Amino acid sequence: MTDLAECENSVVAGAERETQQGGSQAVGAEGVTIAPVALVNGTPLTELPEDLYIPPDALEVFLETFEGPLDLLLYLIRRQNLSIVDIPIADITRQYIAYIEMMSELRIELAAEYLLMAAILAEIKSRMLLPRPASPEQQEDDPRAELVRRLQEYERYKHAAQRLDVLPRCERDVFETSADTSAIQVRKVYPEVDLKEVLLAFQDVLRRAERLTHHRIQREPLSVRERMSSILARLRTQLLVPFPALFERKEGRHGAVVSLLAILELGKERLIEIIQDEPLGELLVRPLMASGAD
Amino acid sequence: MELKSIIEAALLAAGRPLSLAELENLFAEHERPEPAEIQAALADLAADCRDRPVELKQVASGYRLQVRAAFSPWVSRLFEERPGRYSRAFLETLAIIAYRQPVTRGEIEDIRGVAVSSSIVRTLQERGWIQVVGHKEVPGRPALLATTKQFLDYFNLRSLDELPPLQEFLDDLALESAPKAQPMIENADHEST
Amino acid sequence: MELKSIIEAALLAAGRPLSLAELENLFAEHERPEPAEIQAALADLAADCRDRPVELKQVASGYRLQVRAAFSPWVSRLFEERPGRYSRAFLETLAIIAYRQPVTRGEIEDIRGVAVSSSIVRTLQERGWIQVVGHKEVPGRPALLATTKQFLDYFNLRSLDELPPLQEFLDDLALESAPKAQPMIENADHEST
Repeated sequence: MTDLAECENSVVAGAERETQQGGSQAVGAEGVTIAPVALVNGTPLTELPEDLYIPPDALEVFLETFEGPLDLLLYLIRRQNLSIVDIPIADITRQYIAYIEMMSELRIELAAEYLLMAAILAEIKSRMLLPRPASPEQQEDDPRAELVRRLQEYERYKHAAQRLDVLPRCERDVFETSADTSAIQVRKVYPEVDLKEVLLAFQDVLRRAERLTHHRIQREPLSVRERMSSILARLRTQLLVPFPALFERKEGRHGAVVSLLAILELGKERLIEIIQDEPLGELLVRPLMASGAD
Repeated sequence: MELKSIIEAALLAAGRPLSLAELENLFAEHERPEPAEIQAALADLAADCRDRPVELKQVASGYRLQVRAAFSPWVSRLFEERPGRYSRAFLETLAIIAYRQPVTRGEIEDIRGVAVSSSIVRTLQERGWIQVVGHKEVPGRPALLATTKQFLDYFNLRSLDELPPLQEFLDDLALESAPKAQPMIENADHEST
Repeated sequence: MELKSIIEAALLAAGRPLSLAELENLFAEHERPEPAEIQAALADLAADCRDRPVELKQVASGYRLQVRAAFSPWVSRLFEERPGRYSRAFLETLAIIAYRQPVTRGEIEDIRGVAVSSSIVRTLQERGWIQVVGHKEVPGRPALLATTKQFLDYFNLRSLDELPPLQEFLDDLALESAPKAQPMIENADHEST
């Protein structure tokens, strides 16, 4: 409501400034045949009702502030403090058609809806003139009923839109917040793997290997293989390890066997070497470096 | 680390509302707090914010920290374009969809008495405020439009129930002369102070 | 409104660093604070943040509030991507390393009959499942790959012995029939007691 009222004020202010020239120009432009502004009850009306007068330039702006014929009608009704449920249809129709006539006179292209509404109003008016039987259903027979319903419904949403507009809103009243996250370390999430998948994969590998190549897959006790890995891993940090240190007492005899097999296998694969600085001296194990290799 | 601080950190890091479920999922299963504990921490956080320029707000898709409306005179200068000014046609179309959903374009046109501009519908969709939720089983199977969670988030609402109530017919109101619009406006004032 | 609060509001709303000039421009000319006042307010704000999950940081393009690294364990969950599945090639490579360790890449390729992609080896290393335990003393000194303790932990194994024997695998190798060594199991028992 407020912005509409403001708009109207500015239109009127503009009107005062331009009354003289604006008015005469419009007449000149239209040439000799000054069409009546409106036909009221068949009587041509060459002058607009005073309360309706808006200079042509402003009129276009004015009309743009309406969201269609229902909005324009509501404006006409509300500003005269009339009741929607009992619209003085003749007056309102006259005023509405006056606007429409002005529009076409000014060659302002009107949306078809405005013309349709003019027709509806004219039709209601003519039905109002017909004698109506006094019946209990009179209320519902009121030719205005459908228009009233539409006006009421439109007005509800028009107000709802205005109230929506004043709700505190993001980017205008309140603002979403965010802080920088570059200091946050994002953990990498890895896919889950089921051990069975690994086994199935290996089974496939073996089958393929058998079929495709003559590669012989030797079986070695995994524990020996594992021990080989752990010894190598240890030798990466400790470049020289006393031979006995590679055996763990708590592992018992079997553990010792595994370690020994692993050391021997590593030696055979030339991954480590076992050295003795002096006869009967301590046995030492060290990784075989490129430089140390033959 | 305090639960309340973790929640604040997450809300600021996310830069969007986080639901209770999302807040729960910040934690590994074995350390996951009960929903009630998270609720309590949220209440604490809201209280902490009392003297700060941000407030904790629950909207449709969860909780968010937002800069209070009182700071908009300064903060809005950060945004060159002045968003948030919408035409009446835009707002009326949105209001009809919000209050009457699901609704077809034809129904909107019936209510407004004018054609609905395609660009308005497109803009509403691009903003993620409305979506097509189905098709009406009438000739032409027109799309049924409804609002989204983002619409509620943007307008600071938790659910459609929080929309200002649709007024009864104004003439009826005038008779009762009970200004029903009042509570809604008071409410808005509260939030902005 | 307190200068410090306005700055905090702006930094959180912007979600990016703001320069001193940008902070000054939050204010209309007649109320614009001196740069020194803004600096002082920034210092205040930084002090206020001491007990909060964000810290004020000066970077090249200005000042920003950032979530402290200490909140990574929780906040990072917001940004984690749902993992996909590993490829067949990945699983085969892993299986070969597990059963044949220590093994070189070339040996894996011989067994699989196709080249081993570097990214698979890298992913296995990143995940901490394999490591380089040495280099084979052959031309090129290829790395010897073996599984790690983490690999065993992940698959809930106490030692490689517990890798389930493949029936076909065993049948295949029955001829060579080196009896499976027991000690590792004893060992495992030790460790668990």
